[in-house]
Amino acid sequence: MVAKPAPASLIEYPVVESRPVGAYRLISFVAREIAATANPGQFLMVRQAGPSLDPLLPRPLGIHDIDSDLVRILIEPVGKGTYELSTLRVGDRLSVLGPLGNGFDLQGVGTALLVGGGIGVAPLALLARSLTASGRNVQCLLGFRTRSQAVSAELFRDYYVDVFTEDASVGTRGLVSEPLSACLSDNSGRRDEQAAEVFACGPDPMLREVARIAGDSGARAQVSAAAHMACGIGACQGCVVKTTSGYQRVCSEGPVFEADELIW
Amino acid sequence: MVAKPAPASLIEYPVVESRPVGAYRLISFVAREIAATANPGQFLMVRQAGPSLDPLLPRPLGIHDIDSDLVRILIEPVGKGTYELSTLRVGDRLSVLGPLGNGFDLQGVGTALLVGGGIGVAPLALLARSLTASGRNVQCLLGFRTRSQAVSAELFRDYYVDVFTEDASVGTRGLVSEPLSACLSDNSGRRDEQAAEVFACGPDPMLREVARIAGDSGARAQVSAAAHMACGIGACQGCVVKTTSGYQRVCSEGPVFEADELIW
Amino acid sequence: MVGVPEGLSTTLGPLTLKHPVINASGTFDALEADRIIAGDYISEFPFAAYIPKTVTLNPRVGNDPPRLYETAAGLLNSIGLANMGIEAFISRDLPQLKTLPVPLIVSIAGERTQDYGRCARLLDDIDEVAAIELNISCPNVELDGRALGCDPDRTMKAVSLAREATSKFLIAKLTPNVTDIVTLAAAAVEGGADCLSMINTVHGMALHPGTLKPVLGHVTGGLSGPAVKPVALRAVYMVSAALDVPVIGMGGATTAQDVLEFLAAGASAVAVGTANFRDPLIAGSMIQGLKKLMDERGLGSVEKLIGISHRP
Amino acid sequence: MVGVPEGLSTTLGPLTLKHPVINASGTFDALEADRIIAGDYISEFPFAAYIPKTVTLNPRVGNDPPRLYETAAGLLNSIGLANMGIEAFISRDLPQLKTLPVPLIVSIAGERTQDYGRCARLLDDIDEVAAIELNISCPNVELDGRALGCDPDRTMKAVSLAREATSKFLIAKLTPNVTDIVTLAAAAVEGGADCLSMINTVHGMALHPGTLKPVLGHVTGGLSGPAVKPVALRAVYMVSAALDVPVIGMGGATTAQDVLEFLAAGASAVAVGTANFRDPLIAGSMIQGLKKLMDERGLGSVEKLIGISHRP
Ligand SMILES: Cc1cc2nc3c(=O)[nH]c(=O)nc-3n(C[C@H](O)[C@H](O)[C@H](O)COP(=O)(O)OP(=O)(O)OC[C@H]3O[C@@H](n4cnc5c(N)ncnc54)[C@H](O)[C@@H]3O)c2cc1C
Ligand SMILES: Cc1cc2nc3c(=O)[nH]c(=O)nc-3n(C[C@H](O)[C@H](O)[C@H](O)COP(=O)(O)OP(=O)(O)OC[C@H]3O[C@@H](n4cnc5c(N)ncnc54)[C@H](O)[C@@H]3O)c2cc1C
Ligand SMILES: Cc1cc2nc3c(=O)[nH]c(=O)nc-3n(C[C@H](O)[C@H](O)[C@H](O)COP(=O)(O)O)c2cc1C
Ligand SMILES: Cc1cc2nc3c(=O)[nH]c(=O)nc-3n(C[C@H](O)[C@H](O)[C@H](O)COP(=O)(O)O)c2cc1C
Ligand code: FES
Ligand code: FES
Repeated sequence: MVAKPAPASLIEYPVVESRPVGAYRLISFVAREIAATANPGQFLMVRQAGPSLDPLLPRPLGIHDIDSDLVRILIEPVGKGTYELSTLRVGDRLSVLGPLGNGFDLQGVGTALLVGGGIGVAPLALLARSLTASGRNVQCLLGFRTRSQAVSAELFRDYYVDVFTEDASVGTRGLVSEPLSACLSDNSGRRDEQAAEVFACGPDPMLREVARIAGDSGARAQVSAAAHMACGIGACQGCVVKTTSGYQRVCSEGPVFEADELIW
Repeated sequence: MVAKPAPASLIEYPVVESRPVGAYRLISFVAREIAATANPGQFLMVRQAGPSLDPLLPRPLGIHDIDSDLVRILIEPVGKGTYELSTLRVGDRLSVLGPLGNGFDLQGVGTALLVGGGIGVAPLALLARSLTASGRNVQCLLGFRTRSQAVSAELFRDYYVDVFTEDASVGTRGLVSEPLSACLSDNSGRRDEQAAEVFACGPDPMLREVARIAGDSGARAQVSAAAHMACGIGACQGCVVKTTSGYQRVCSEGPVFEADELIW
Repeated sequence: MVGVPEGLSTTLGPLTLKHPVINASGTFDALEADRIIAGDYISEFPFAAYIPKTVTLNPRVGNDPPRLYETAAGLLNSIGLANMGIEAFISRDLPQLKTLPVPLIVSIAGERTQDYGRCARLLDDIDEVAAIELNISCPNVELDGRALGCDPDRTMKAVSLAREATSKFLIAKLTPNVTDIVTLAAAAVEGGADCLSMINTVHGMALHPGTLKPVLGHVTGGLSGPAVKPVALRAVYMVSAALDVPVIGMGGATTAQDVLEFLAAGASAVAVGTANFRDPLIAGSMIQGLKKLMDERGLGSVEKLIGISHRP
Repeated sequence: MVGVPEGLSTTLGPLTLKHPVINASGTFDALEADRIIAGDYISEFPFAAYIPKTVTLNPRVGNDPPRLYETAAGLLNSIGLANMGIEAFISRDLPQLKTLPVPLIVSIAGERTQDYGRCARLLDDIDEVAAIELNISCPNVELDGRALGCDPDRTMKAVSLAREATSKFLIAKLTPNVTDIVTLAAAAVEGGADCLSMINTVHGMALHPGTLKPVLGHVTGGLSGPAVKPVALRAVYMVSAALDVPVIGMGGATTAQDVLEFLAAGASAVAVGTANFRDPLIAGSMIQGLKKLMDERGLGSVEKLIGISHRP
């Protein structure tokens, strides 16, 4: 979607910061190359460096944020790979391949509605930073299941944020889809330069809703899709999602797709 | 060989000390039960606590030394299991089953010749401590391939020690077998209470030599044998060595055997 | 056996198990555990049934050492069915096992096909023996027993000889080292097996990292542990879909989640082998963990869980 | 390809390789690597030969996702031979691969037996194609291709159709999912294979930890990675002892030590698959590491290492 991404490299980095953010863990490392070249929405293949063969493969993680040379990732432990990564502490070593994939297209100028669900908020921080830097109006709608997940909303304190939780423990009760409809209601039919544009990352059901709502209002929506990966670099054909042009690899054609190209 | 050992238990312990000793690593943890009940020559089944399945199984390690509640192990990294254990630092957690197996029989009264080869010196420190405490005359003959292994002789500084290295980098050039012959030369034929007794742990070729020399001089020799283990508790039949009474399990009938019962 | 949570009971034909976790033959020795580990391993036995190591008609010393080698998330063994022989087992071990509070399943293997009948007959009138497992799948013996489990006709023959010799509940233990395990499973059932257990170990070998010669004295061995869990789950899934007998699943089960998965794939009980070596107290934590997982996810009972992966 | 240490060269029939490490089909894409990773993946290609992903006569979209799942020290996949078809491969990819400084081995699979002949014929007059690998062992297609590799007669037939169609060096890739791999290996050689490669993936499956339904869209898949290394080493050891053709070993090779072991077991070259996903630059470090290990242990040359585990 954007200009040909910068080449990826595989490098070991020591963790320089590791702290819990509610249910998630924020880990930082100094990676000048990645920091200088990564586009919002691109991802990294990350594993703990070392000889242990369990976990075997790196896991795809979005680039959460960049602060001069510091690259940040935000991890939700859901299985053995993410569990292990979330136990890493300062001084432990990461093996990182990236930046990878095609990030968000930032060429629009209208209001940017950033919709994040759960750990899907991870890549939105860098996105919000970039969009804001280029002078765009950024509004974040972040939805979570629980209070401990919603703690991560603090990572967006520099932006305009509305938080929603299913149990009403933080912010407004409910899903992000309703407020998104409201935000797009005055957009109806417009798809010109000034039109509001949606950028979304989260669980499949949320993305499907986002695609439907954006479709109904005619707004452009770019969504970051997820899939199990092995190589992360287009070699294994393993990470495909169904699109209007057949199976496409999340790691190579994605992870960001036009919402109306994905077939749910 | 000795009184029925105390029951073993499986417990997680944090590492409280971890330091290199030349090519080896010394790791300590506080384990009152083990400290109170273990006999010299008994072993522990040790792995890093946690869910990673590689390495999969604990490794047998001798109890190197005991200092009130502190239990010490000495590790030579030779493969993936010992490599991983030797990377553990203070605060990391060990899963430990033990004490296991039959240790050395300490009922004699004559001079004790402790013969260690390489990492085989590990269990001899606790043995030397016990023998000395019971008033026996202890003499250690420690052989190593290299200088960095021989650094571990410093762990025996409280005892009478002769060091031998194959490359003459430390102590006397050569194997421990020659000095052992010399020590036993005036023992010829005696196997009464006052006779010198050999306690050995090291690589198979060394143990075979020790058995031969002790046999020639009629001295009793107890040797700690090694084998790949899985269970450590007599269940799998995996750790057998050939003895005059057929295959015997190192973990259950051993690890300490009478030298003249082993068939090489 | 104290403190087994509710909702965990399961059945294997006439046997009722308090929970679905049993031991795999050759990997847990109740008498040794009781002797060595603190606690009472007989009257508070952690498994829901006990299967001692396979016995054969005559004693066997087993294969030349080394007999064990750890591989990536797996274990290679070539024990070679070292055992005291069925008569010594009956006279020496069985009396000590009588006080076990759980069903006793005796595993037998034949060095010749007819041994299956002879061994089964020796066990037939022993009340304490709740069931017999026919190990027709040990990769570590150079005898009939090895090829047997790879050949449908001979599998059927061995099982039917045992069937004729006993009315006890008969379990046939299958090898994964075949082109199509369902064919072998069907042959065992046709021979009269009431139940199928799977998998025995997967053929494999390792070289000594230094010498580059085969590390096992027997050259090749059997692979077990988490490495083979995908192979085992598939076997259970395929066989339980094709045949209508209870299945005992095993191969790499190490966590409560693994137990859940074997049940879902179609197993009525799950045997734990190599994981006992990682942690000899693992059975207890698996059972508590299983209950916790079931509660968290609103999975009512083990009985309802069995085979749910097949249902849409 | 700069800086390949000496003493590492090996041969596969008429092909000379600068070192023994090649890629396994379906696990490394030279064109994508060149596009995505910093560095020049064409003119400084790390492997000693290049095998692109298997192509079939007609394009295939592949299986329903999910297609991947990590298991203990292993990877399950059910890609289903997604590929653009042999004609598109010849017209689109081949021209770009012509500048590769290493031999190109094209992997083909048939949806029907006769496809092996037709695909081989299409490649026969293309100079850049140094050899053809017949994938008769993909577990992820519901077509002839699957059963084929498990049946000696059909294996022989498929190989001989390809043999008639081309004079190129012919490699048959074997599945481990059979009772006796040596029988299949012999059938392939009888059909005219010049070389055997093994192993393709091992049948397996996984359940989704949450839903307890099969996690792969295709339900079952093929297991690869370190978990299967013992299975692969045994296959190489048995086949290389029984037959007199060069063997390409693969299955879990991840370190230089693994390469050493496959060579010692009897392989003339070693293919790296899943390990590329762990580290796409792994080939380079394996080659440097191999040289280091050989020097440390005084192992003269790769040629002398091949098969040493069989010698006393
Ligand atoms: C492009 C991209 C970017 C991503 N960015 C991020 C990111 O920034 N941060 C982040 O944390 N993740 C991110 N992910 C997701 C992350 O890659 C996966 O969560 C991870 O690969 C899972 O690996 P695992 O070993 O932890 O889980 P696995 O063991 O592989 O678990 C498999 C799946 O099962 C599910 N699962 C596990 N246990 C349960 C259970 N008890 N109940 C129900 N389901 C269960 C999990 O959802 C998981 O998806 C991203 C994914 C992609 C493709
Ligand atoms: C009763 C008993 C007590 C023991 N006490 C101690 C102790 O106190 N301290 C201690 O450190 N060890 C001790 N050992 C030995 C220790 O258990 C083994 O070294 C360990 O189990 C090996 O496991 P690993 O995973 O590290 O090696 P593996 O990966 O299993 O390696 C297998 C074997 O290959 C050999 N090997 C590996 N790499 C090479 C190579 N490049 N060249 C040649 N050979 C190679 C090693 O010697 C090793 O034995 C004891 C063993 C027993 C039975
Ligand atoms: C050391 C060892 C010994 C075994 N002995 C036997 C045996 O005597 N009889 C038998 O039927 N299976 C035997 N097995 C196979 C196990 O019962 C089980 O089928 C296999 O190991 C797979 O389960 P796991 O991965 O949980 O270990 C043995 C396995 C191991 C590792
Ligand atoms: C994702 C994936 C895709 C594969 N695709 C192919 C293929 O197209 N053709 C083929 O012959 N083998 C294919 N294989 C099998 C590998 O080439 C190799 O035989 C197997 O993975 C064992 O080696 P490894 O453990 O090093 O991966 C594939 C394996 C994986 C993991
Ligand atoms: S992860 Fe391999 S193609 Fe995308
Ligand atoms: S290690 Fe299992 S019997 Fe000794």
